[in-house]
Amino acid sequence: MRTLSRRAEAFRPPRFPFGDMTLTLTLRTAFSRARSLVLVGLLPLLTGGWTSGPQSTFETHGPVAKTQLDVFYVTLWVSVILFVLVAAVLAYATLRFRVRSGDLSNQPPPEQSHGNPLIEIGLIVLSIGALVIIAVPTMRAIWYTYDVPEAERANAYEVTATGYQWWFKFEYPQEQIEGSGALVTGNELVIPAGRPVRVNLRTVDVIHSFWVPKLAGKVDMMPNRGNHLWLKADEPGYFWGQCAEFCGESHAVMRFRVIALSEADFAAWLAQQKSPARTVPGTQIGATPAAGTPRVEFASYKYEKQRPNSPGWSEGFDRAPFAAWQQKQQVDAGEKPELIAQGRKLFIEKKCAGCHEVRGHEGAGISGPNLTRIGARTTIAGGLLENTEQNLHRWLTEPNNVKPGNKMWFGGYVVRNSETGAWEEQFSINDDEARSLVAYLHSLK
Amino acid sequence: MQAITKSDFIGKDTAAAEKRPFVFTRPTAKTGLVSWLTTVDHKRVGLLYGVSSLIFFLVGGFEALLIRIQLAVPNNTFLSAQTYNELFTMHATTMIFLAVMPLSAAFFNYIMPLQIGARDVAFPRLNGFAFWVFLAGAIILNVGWFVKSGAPDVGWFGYAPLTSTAYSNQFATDMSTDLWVMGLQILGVSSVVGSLNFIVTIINMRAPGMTMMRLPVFTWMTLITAFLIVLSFPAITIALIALMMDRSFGTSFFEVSNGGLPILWQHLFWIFGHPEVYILILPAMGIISEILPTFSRKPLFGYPIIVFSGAVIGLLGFGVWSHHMFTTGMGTMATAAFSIATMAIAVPTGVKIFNWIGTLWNGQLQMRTPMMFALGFVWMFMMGGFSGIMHSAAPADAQQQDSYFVVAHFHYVLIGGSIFALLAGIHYWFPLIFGRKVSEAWGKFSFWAIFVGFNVTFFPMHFLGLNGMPRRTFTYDGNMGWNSANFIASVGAMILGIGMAVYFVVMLYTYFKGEKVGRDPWGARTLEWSIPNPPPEYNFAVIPTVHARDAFWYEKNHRDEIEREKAKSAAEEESHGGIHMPSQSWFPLLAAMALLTGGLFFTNHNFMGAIAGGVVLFIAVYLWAWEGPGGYHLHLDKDGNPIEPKDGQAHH
Amino acid sequence: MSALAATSSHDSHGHEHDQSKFHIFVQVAMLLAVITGIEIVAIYLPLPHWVVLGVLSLLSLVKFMFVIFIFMHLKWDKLLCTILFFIGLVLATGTVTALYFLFSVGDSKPVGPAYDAAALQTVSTMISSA
Amino acid sequence: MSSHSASGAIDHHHDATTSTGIPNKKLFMWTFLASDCMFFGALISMHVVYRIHPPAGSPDPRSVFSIELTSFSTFILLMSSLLMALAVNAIQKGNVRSTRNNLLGTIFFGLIFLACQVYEFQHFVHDRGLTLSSSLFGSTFYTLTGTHGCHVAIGVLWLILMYIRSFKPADAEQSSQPWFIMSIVHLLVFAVAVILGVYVVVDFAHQMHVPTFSVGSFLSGHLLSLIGLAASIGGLMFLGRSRGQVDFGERNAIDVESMGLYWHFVDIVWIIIFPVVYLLEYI
Ligand code: HEA
Ligand code: HEA
Ligand code: HEC
Ligand code: CUA
Ligand SMILES: [Cu+2]
Repeated sequence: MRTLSRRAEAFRPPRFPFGDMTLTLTLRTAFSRARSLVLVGLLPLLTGGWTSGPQSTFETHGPVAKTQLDVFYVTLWVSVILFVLVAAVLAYATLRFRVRSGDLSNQPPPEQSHGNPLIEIGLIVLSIGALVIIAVPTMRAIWYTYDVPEAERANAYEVTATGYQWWFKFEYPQEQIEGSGALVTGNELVIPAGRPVRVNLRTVDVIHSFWVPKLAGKVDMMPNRGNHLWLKADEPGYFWGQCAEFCGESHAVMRFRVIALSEADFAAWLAQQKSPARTVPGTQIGATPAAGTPRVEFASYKYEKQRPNSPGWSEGFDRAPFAAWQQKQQVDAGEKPELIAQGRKLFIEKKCAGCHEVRGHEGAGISGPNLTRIGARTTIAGGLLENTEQNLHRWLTEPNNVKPGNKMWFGGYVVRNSETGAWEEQFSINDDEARSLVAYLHSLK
Repeated sequence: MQAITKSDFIGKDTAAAEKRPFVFTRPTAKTGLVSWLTTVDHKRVGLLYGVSSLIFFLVGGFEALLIRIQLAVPNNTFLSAQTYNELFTMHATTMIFLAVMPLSAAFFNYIMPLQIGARDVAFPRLNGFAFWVFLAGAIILNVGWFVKSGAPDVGWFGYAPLTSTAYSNQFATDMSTDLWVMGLQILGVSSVVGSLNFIVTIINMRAPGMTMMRLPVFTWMTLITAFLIVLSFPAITIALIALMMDRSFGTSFFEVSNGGLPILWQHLFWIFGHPEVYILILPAMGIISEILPTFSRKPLFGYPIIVFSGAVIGLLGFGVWSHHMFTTGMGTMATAAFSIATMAIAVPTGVKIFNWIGTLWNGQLQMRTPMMFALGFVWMFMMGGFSGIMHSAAPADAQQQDSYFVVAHFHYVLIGGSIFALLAGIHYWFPLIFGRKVSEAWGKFSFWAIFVGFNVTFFPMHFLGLNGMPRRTFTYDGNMGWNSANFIASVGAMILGIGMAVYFVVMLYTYFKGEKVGRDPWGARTLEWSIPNPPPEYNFAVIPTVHARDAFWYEKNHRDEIEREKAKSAAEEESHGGIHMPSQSWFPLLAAMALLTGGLFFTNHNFMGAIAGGVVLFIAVYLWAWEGPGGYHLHLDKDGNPIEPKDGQAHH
Repeated sequence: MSALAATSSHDSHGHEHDQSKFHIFVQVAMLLAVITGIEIVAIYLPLPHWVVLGVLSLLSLVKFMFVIFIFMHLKWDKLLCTILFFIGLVLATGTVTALYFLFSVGDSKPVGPAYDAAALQTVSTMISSA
Repeated sequence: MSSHSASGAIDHHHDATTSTGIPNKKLFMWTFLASDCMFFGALISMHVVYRIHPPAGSPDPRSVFSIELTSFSTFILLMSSLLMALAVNAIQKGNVRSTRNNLLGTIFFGLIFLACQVYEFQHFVHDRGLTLSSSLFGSTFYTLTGTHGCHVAIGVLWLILMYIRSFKPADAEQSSQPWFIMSIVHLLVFAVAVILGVYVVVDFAHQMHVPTFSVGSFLSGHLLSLIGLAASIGGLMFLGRSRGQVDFGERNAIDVESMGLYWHFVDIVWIIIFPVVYLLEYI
């Protein structure tokens, strides 16, 4: 269990859900796996390590998720107590009244009793009582989690999240940009920490669901419906989110991130975002790269083509994702202006611009994610892959192998022949082209 | 006074049949293929249901194992996304509609008429029809695996607009969703027709003295389940019709760009879907309510309350559907109302649990294999019920919905509940049906393998869900803290698979080679055990008269009185012309086949073919009505063997 | 078996009505026709909406009951038939009502391109039809 | 005509062979109708939901409907219900002739209702531009009323079969008459009559609005259809002529009664649909 021990460093020590008892798994990986298989009866005890992770609903970082967790604990406690009581009686009855001898034919049967109304009614009343205990906090939480509380409404920030097959668009209606409407980003939602955020939920195709477990439970993005949710991050941080409604082939890899920034950082980020796409000095369209550029060596290029979806994570990134995000905001050292210029040219030639917007540059499409600041994102392809050179390179050369069914491949790289119905290649990206495109995209900070 | 024959035809006996047109000469084969194809015997129909549903259970289980292999390790590439989506859709559809429901129907068919002292169901030919239609629906659902379009891949509740032509399956012809729609539609016909038959049978075909409050609990649960089916299936039928029209005739019920509201699909689906889950569990509860008293040698504790709570569960089940939609933004009032209503269901369910424990109390518990499964049921169902209660708290559910916590919940109630009870039922009634008994050692071994495997598979899923793992994901990353739980679950699934395999091998072995047993091997309490095993075609040589709730228990304790009474009834019945038996018929099969071909043509958008199927269906039904119920009379010798009439033609 | 016991008293009861049923049926049919007439007239009367709504519901209910109890013999049949049918009827009514309310609350007001233009559209049809 | 001369020999309120005394078929039918309540409940909900929230561009139902026609067909359906009730009443007294007449009347009224609906639909499609796919209103309206229409059509078919059934000779097996073939011929002739009848009625209703319409030219235009219609009605009379004892009578009351229950149910569904779908739009 490599992950277990590794994660023990990466995250807070796993917490045992039934109390304050902390149970850190220090056992050797293989040993622990073998044990958990043998000691089935003790599974719950061994599962302390299973309540912690990037999408754990136990590690809440905001009042909405906290409220929901509290309700969960109430239901959990009531259930556990009732279960222990009833199961104990059941176990007692089973053991106590068991007959060991197989043959009962000459034994008189037990008394043929038919019931006892008093016990029945007593138990019914008891059950109702238990349910009331659950119902009261449930009702309170339903109203609390529904919308930003009245008192905080003035302070609330508003964003609109829109689901696409299979990525998320985020709009900032409060941040209007001269000439191009509201600020738009994709797949990574940046919010102010400590402020309630109301997220309007929309979709352009099928039903998706917006779920950031550590901040708030999910609410669906329903076509022709104006759903919304609210959340608040207590502290700045980096949070995992995922689409939680089956939405077709790549539902499993429709992920996103939420980054909460302190008030000052957020303001700075907004200011940066509102400016047009970054242009690296000396990269005019048309400039050709110096001949004979050496092939980029990918030190850790470990993907084989036949693997449709390979690991999208690296340990270094996981250890400090927020720091990695902040790092990403900085301009990369060693930018190659010629390569970038070539990439920018290719971006138009290869029809990328028809689907993607790079505000201030040539792109104007809206059917794909906005790429104005793609270089500053920690992830690509709907939160699936870490935004590294290798991953982006791979995404551009063979998107179909990264994300099954994605609409950049189907409808972009390949299009359907309206007569035969077969998919035919429209364009492809070779390694050299990909390298310059990667350079260009990574220059967009 | 009540020793009248239980025939469902009124008036004269049919005259001699020589001159009937050829199509109406009724099949009379008692053995061989034709006898099965034309059968109207509720026991044979029950067996047909049983065997086909068990085959589908294996198919569904096989699909589940593939799912678990894919999820055993992160970023696995064993299955493609597309295949995975097809697998979980078909796994669920198969398990629910082709395994658990028909397996319950198998017991309804086989056991229920025996329990109420009837010779047959009210409409024998309709009963055969229900089975063949079921088979037609099952075939349509599964042909996707063998054709280019692929199997349905929209999830078992097929949320619009993913099912619209625009979004489903971009790689092939988009027929797979049509197959799903048509398959479910046809299965609905089968279920509703079958249930109407059961309702009439239970209300109208009871032996004299078998009042409603003396019905065995399994029969009561059959009745309630049948009501749930006839009242909930119309909702999904309408939803499917709307979807079908969207896909084939350009309407826009769920077409978003024209203003369609996908949430309407969800409402209609769950108006059906929630009662459906009680359709899956109530028969199981009925079986448990038979097994526990038998092996405790005590009557069921609080019979009236168990029956009443079953009815209350059924009724409340119609008012909670939106708890599957807590995350759709229904608004506070609706969410609160459905949350409370859902919690309320815990009360009647709890009552059942308490009464089962009450049944054990002070009993003489014999730990036979059926009893093991039954006790396993009570434990496991309770756990599933409690996770259901956790779901019912809407704010908590916001974190659990569409996560593996739900998967854990419903497998606990579906496997720990329904499947455990059905497996218990197979063990329990096996001696009655085949006259042989499963070896205790092997039975218990399979129980423990299944029990352990089941818990190892599904208990970790609670944690997976709460730890943020969404369901219906063909892959997951290695850094999410889900690896060990998933791996353990997959190992558990293999153990579970081995347990199941052992179970079925043992059953097959027992069928051919098992220990032969006599009448009433368990010391049971209800009427089905009062007849020889395997039961003769006519069930009861003499229709019993019922004097008490546990009718057979009473019989065993009042032998003389019963003997006298039986002799009297037998004479009376003979004076009425003997035992009336329904005639076999080809038309149920023919009508179902017409539905199958018509349905297949329709999914292929070949509407002429569909209409042709409809015409054949009409003709088959017409001829069916034409040939009439028919029927013949049996006379028994004193060993209970039918006396053949001299000309060898017992039929009309 | 209470149902069996109840039969003998029921017999004579049922037959008394047989003779006059023809007239009952015809009278009921006339009544239903008249009610239908009233319904059609009611929608044109200058009354408040809720009054017309109430009247329509009430009259439909009356018609409904007349048909099931007289034409469909429920009045003369065993109570069980009535109970069976009313299980379905009550559930269906409840479900329709629940859906009505679920779709009437504010959260259910559709939002989206197919609807946002709706307001404009109705206004323009109102103008053009005026 | 009836093979049972003594009326009242069968107690129609009690079937001694069942536990409750209710005949199986009746119980079946009532349970089925309970189920059908949910069926139409779901359909009506669907229509109502989209009436609460009409999408942009929905037509104003008032500009589509013609309330006179619908009122007329509502009335027709009510009358058919009356005849159906009378048919059941008659067969319970063993009066086969009266039963047949009432059945035929019910069929007739049922067909008028269907013809009205066919006319209404094609009028809406061609003159008002409302089609299945033109708007959600069209989708739900046609599906709801069309499903009801299908119920009516099935009812009519059932009535026709029952009508034919009432001619089954008492000694069908022995008699020289090939009754089975006859009944199929009967059915086919009926089908021709129905199709021609509906066609003529619908076309008549359609053309009435054309300014150049005259009855004479209409009749001459449809001469062939009309002759066919008359011929098939004659054929029906011929096939249905009295030929001695029939195997139909009081015993079959339960069959007619179950069919009647179905027919009345179709009527009460319309009792709901008429105000909900049509009348409510006007208030
Ligand atoms: C056999 C089938 C079955 C049964 C019996 C149940 C029983 C229950 N279910 Fe379950 N359910 C499913 C099958 C079933 N369910 C399925 C298949 C799904 C998922 C569908 C999908 O999305 O694919 C689902 C999903 C589901 C959801 C939606 C989750 C989500 O998607 O977000 C909810 C929410 O409330 C729920 C609740 C309940 C409740 C409250 C019960 C209750 O009936 C349980 C009552 C029982 C007990 C509580 C235990 C015994 C009681 C006592 C010992 C008394 C004392 C107890 C108390 C007072 C609490 N279920
Ligand atoms: C009654 C219903 C039922 C039953 C019995 C089961 C049984 C099982 N289910 Fe199922 N399951 C559902 C109903 C059921 N399930 C539903 C409704 C869903 C939701 C789907 C959706 O989201 O749309 C689901 C989803 C579901 C998932 C989640 C998929 C996802 O969301 O991505 C998983 C994952 O582990 C799973 C696993 C299993 C396993 C391991 C079993 C095991 O218990 C199976 C045990 C049986 C066997 C192992 C059979 C033995 C067979 C052999 C030994 C050999 C086979 C040989 C041949 C075929 C020749 N199920
Ligand atoms: C048919 C339209 C289309 C074309 C053409 C297209 N893309 Fe995309 N692109 C998309 C879509 C849709 C996505 C989102 C895919 C997903 O995550 O499911 C996407 C995703 C991306 C992403 C990841 C963005 C993120 O935030 O995760 C990058 C980078 C990208 N495209 C670059 C390019 C480049 C470079 C080209 C040209 C070679 C290109 N695209 C051509 C539609 C297109
Ligand atoms: Cu989007 Cu799942
Ligand atoms: Cu439910």
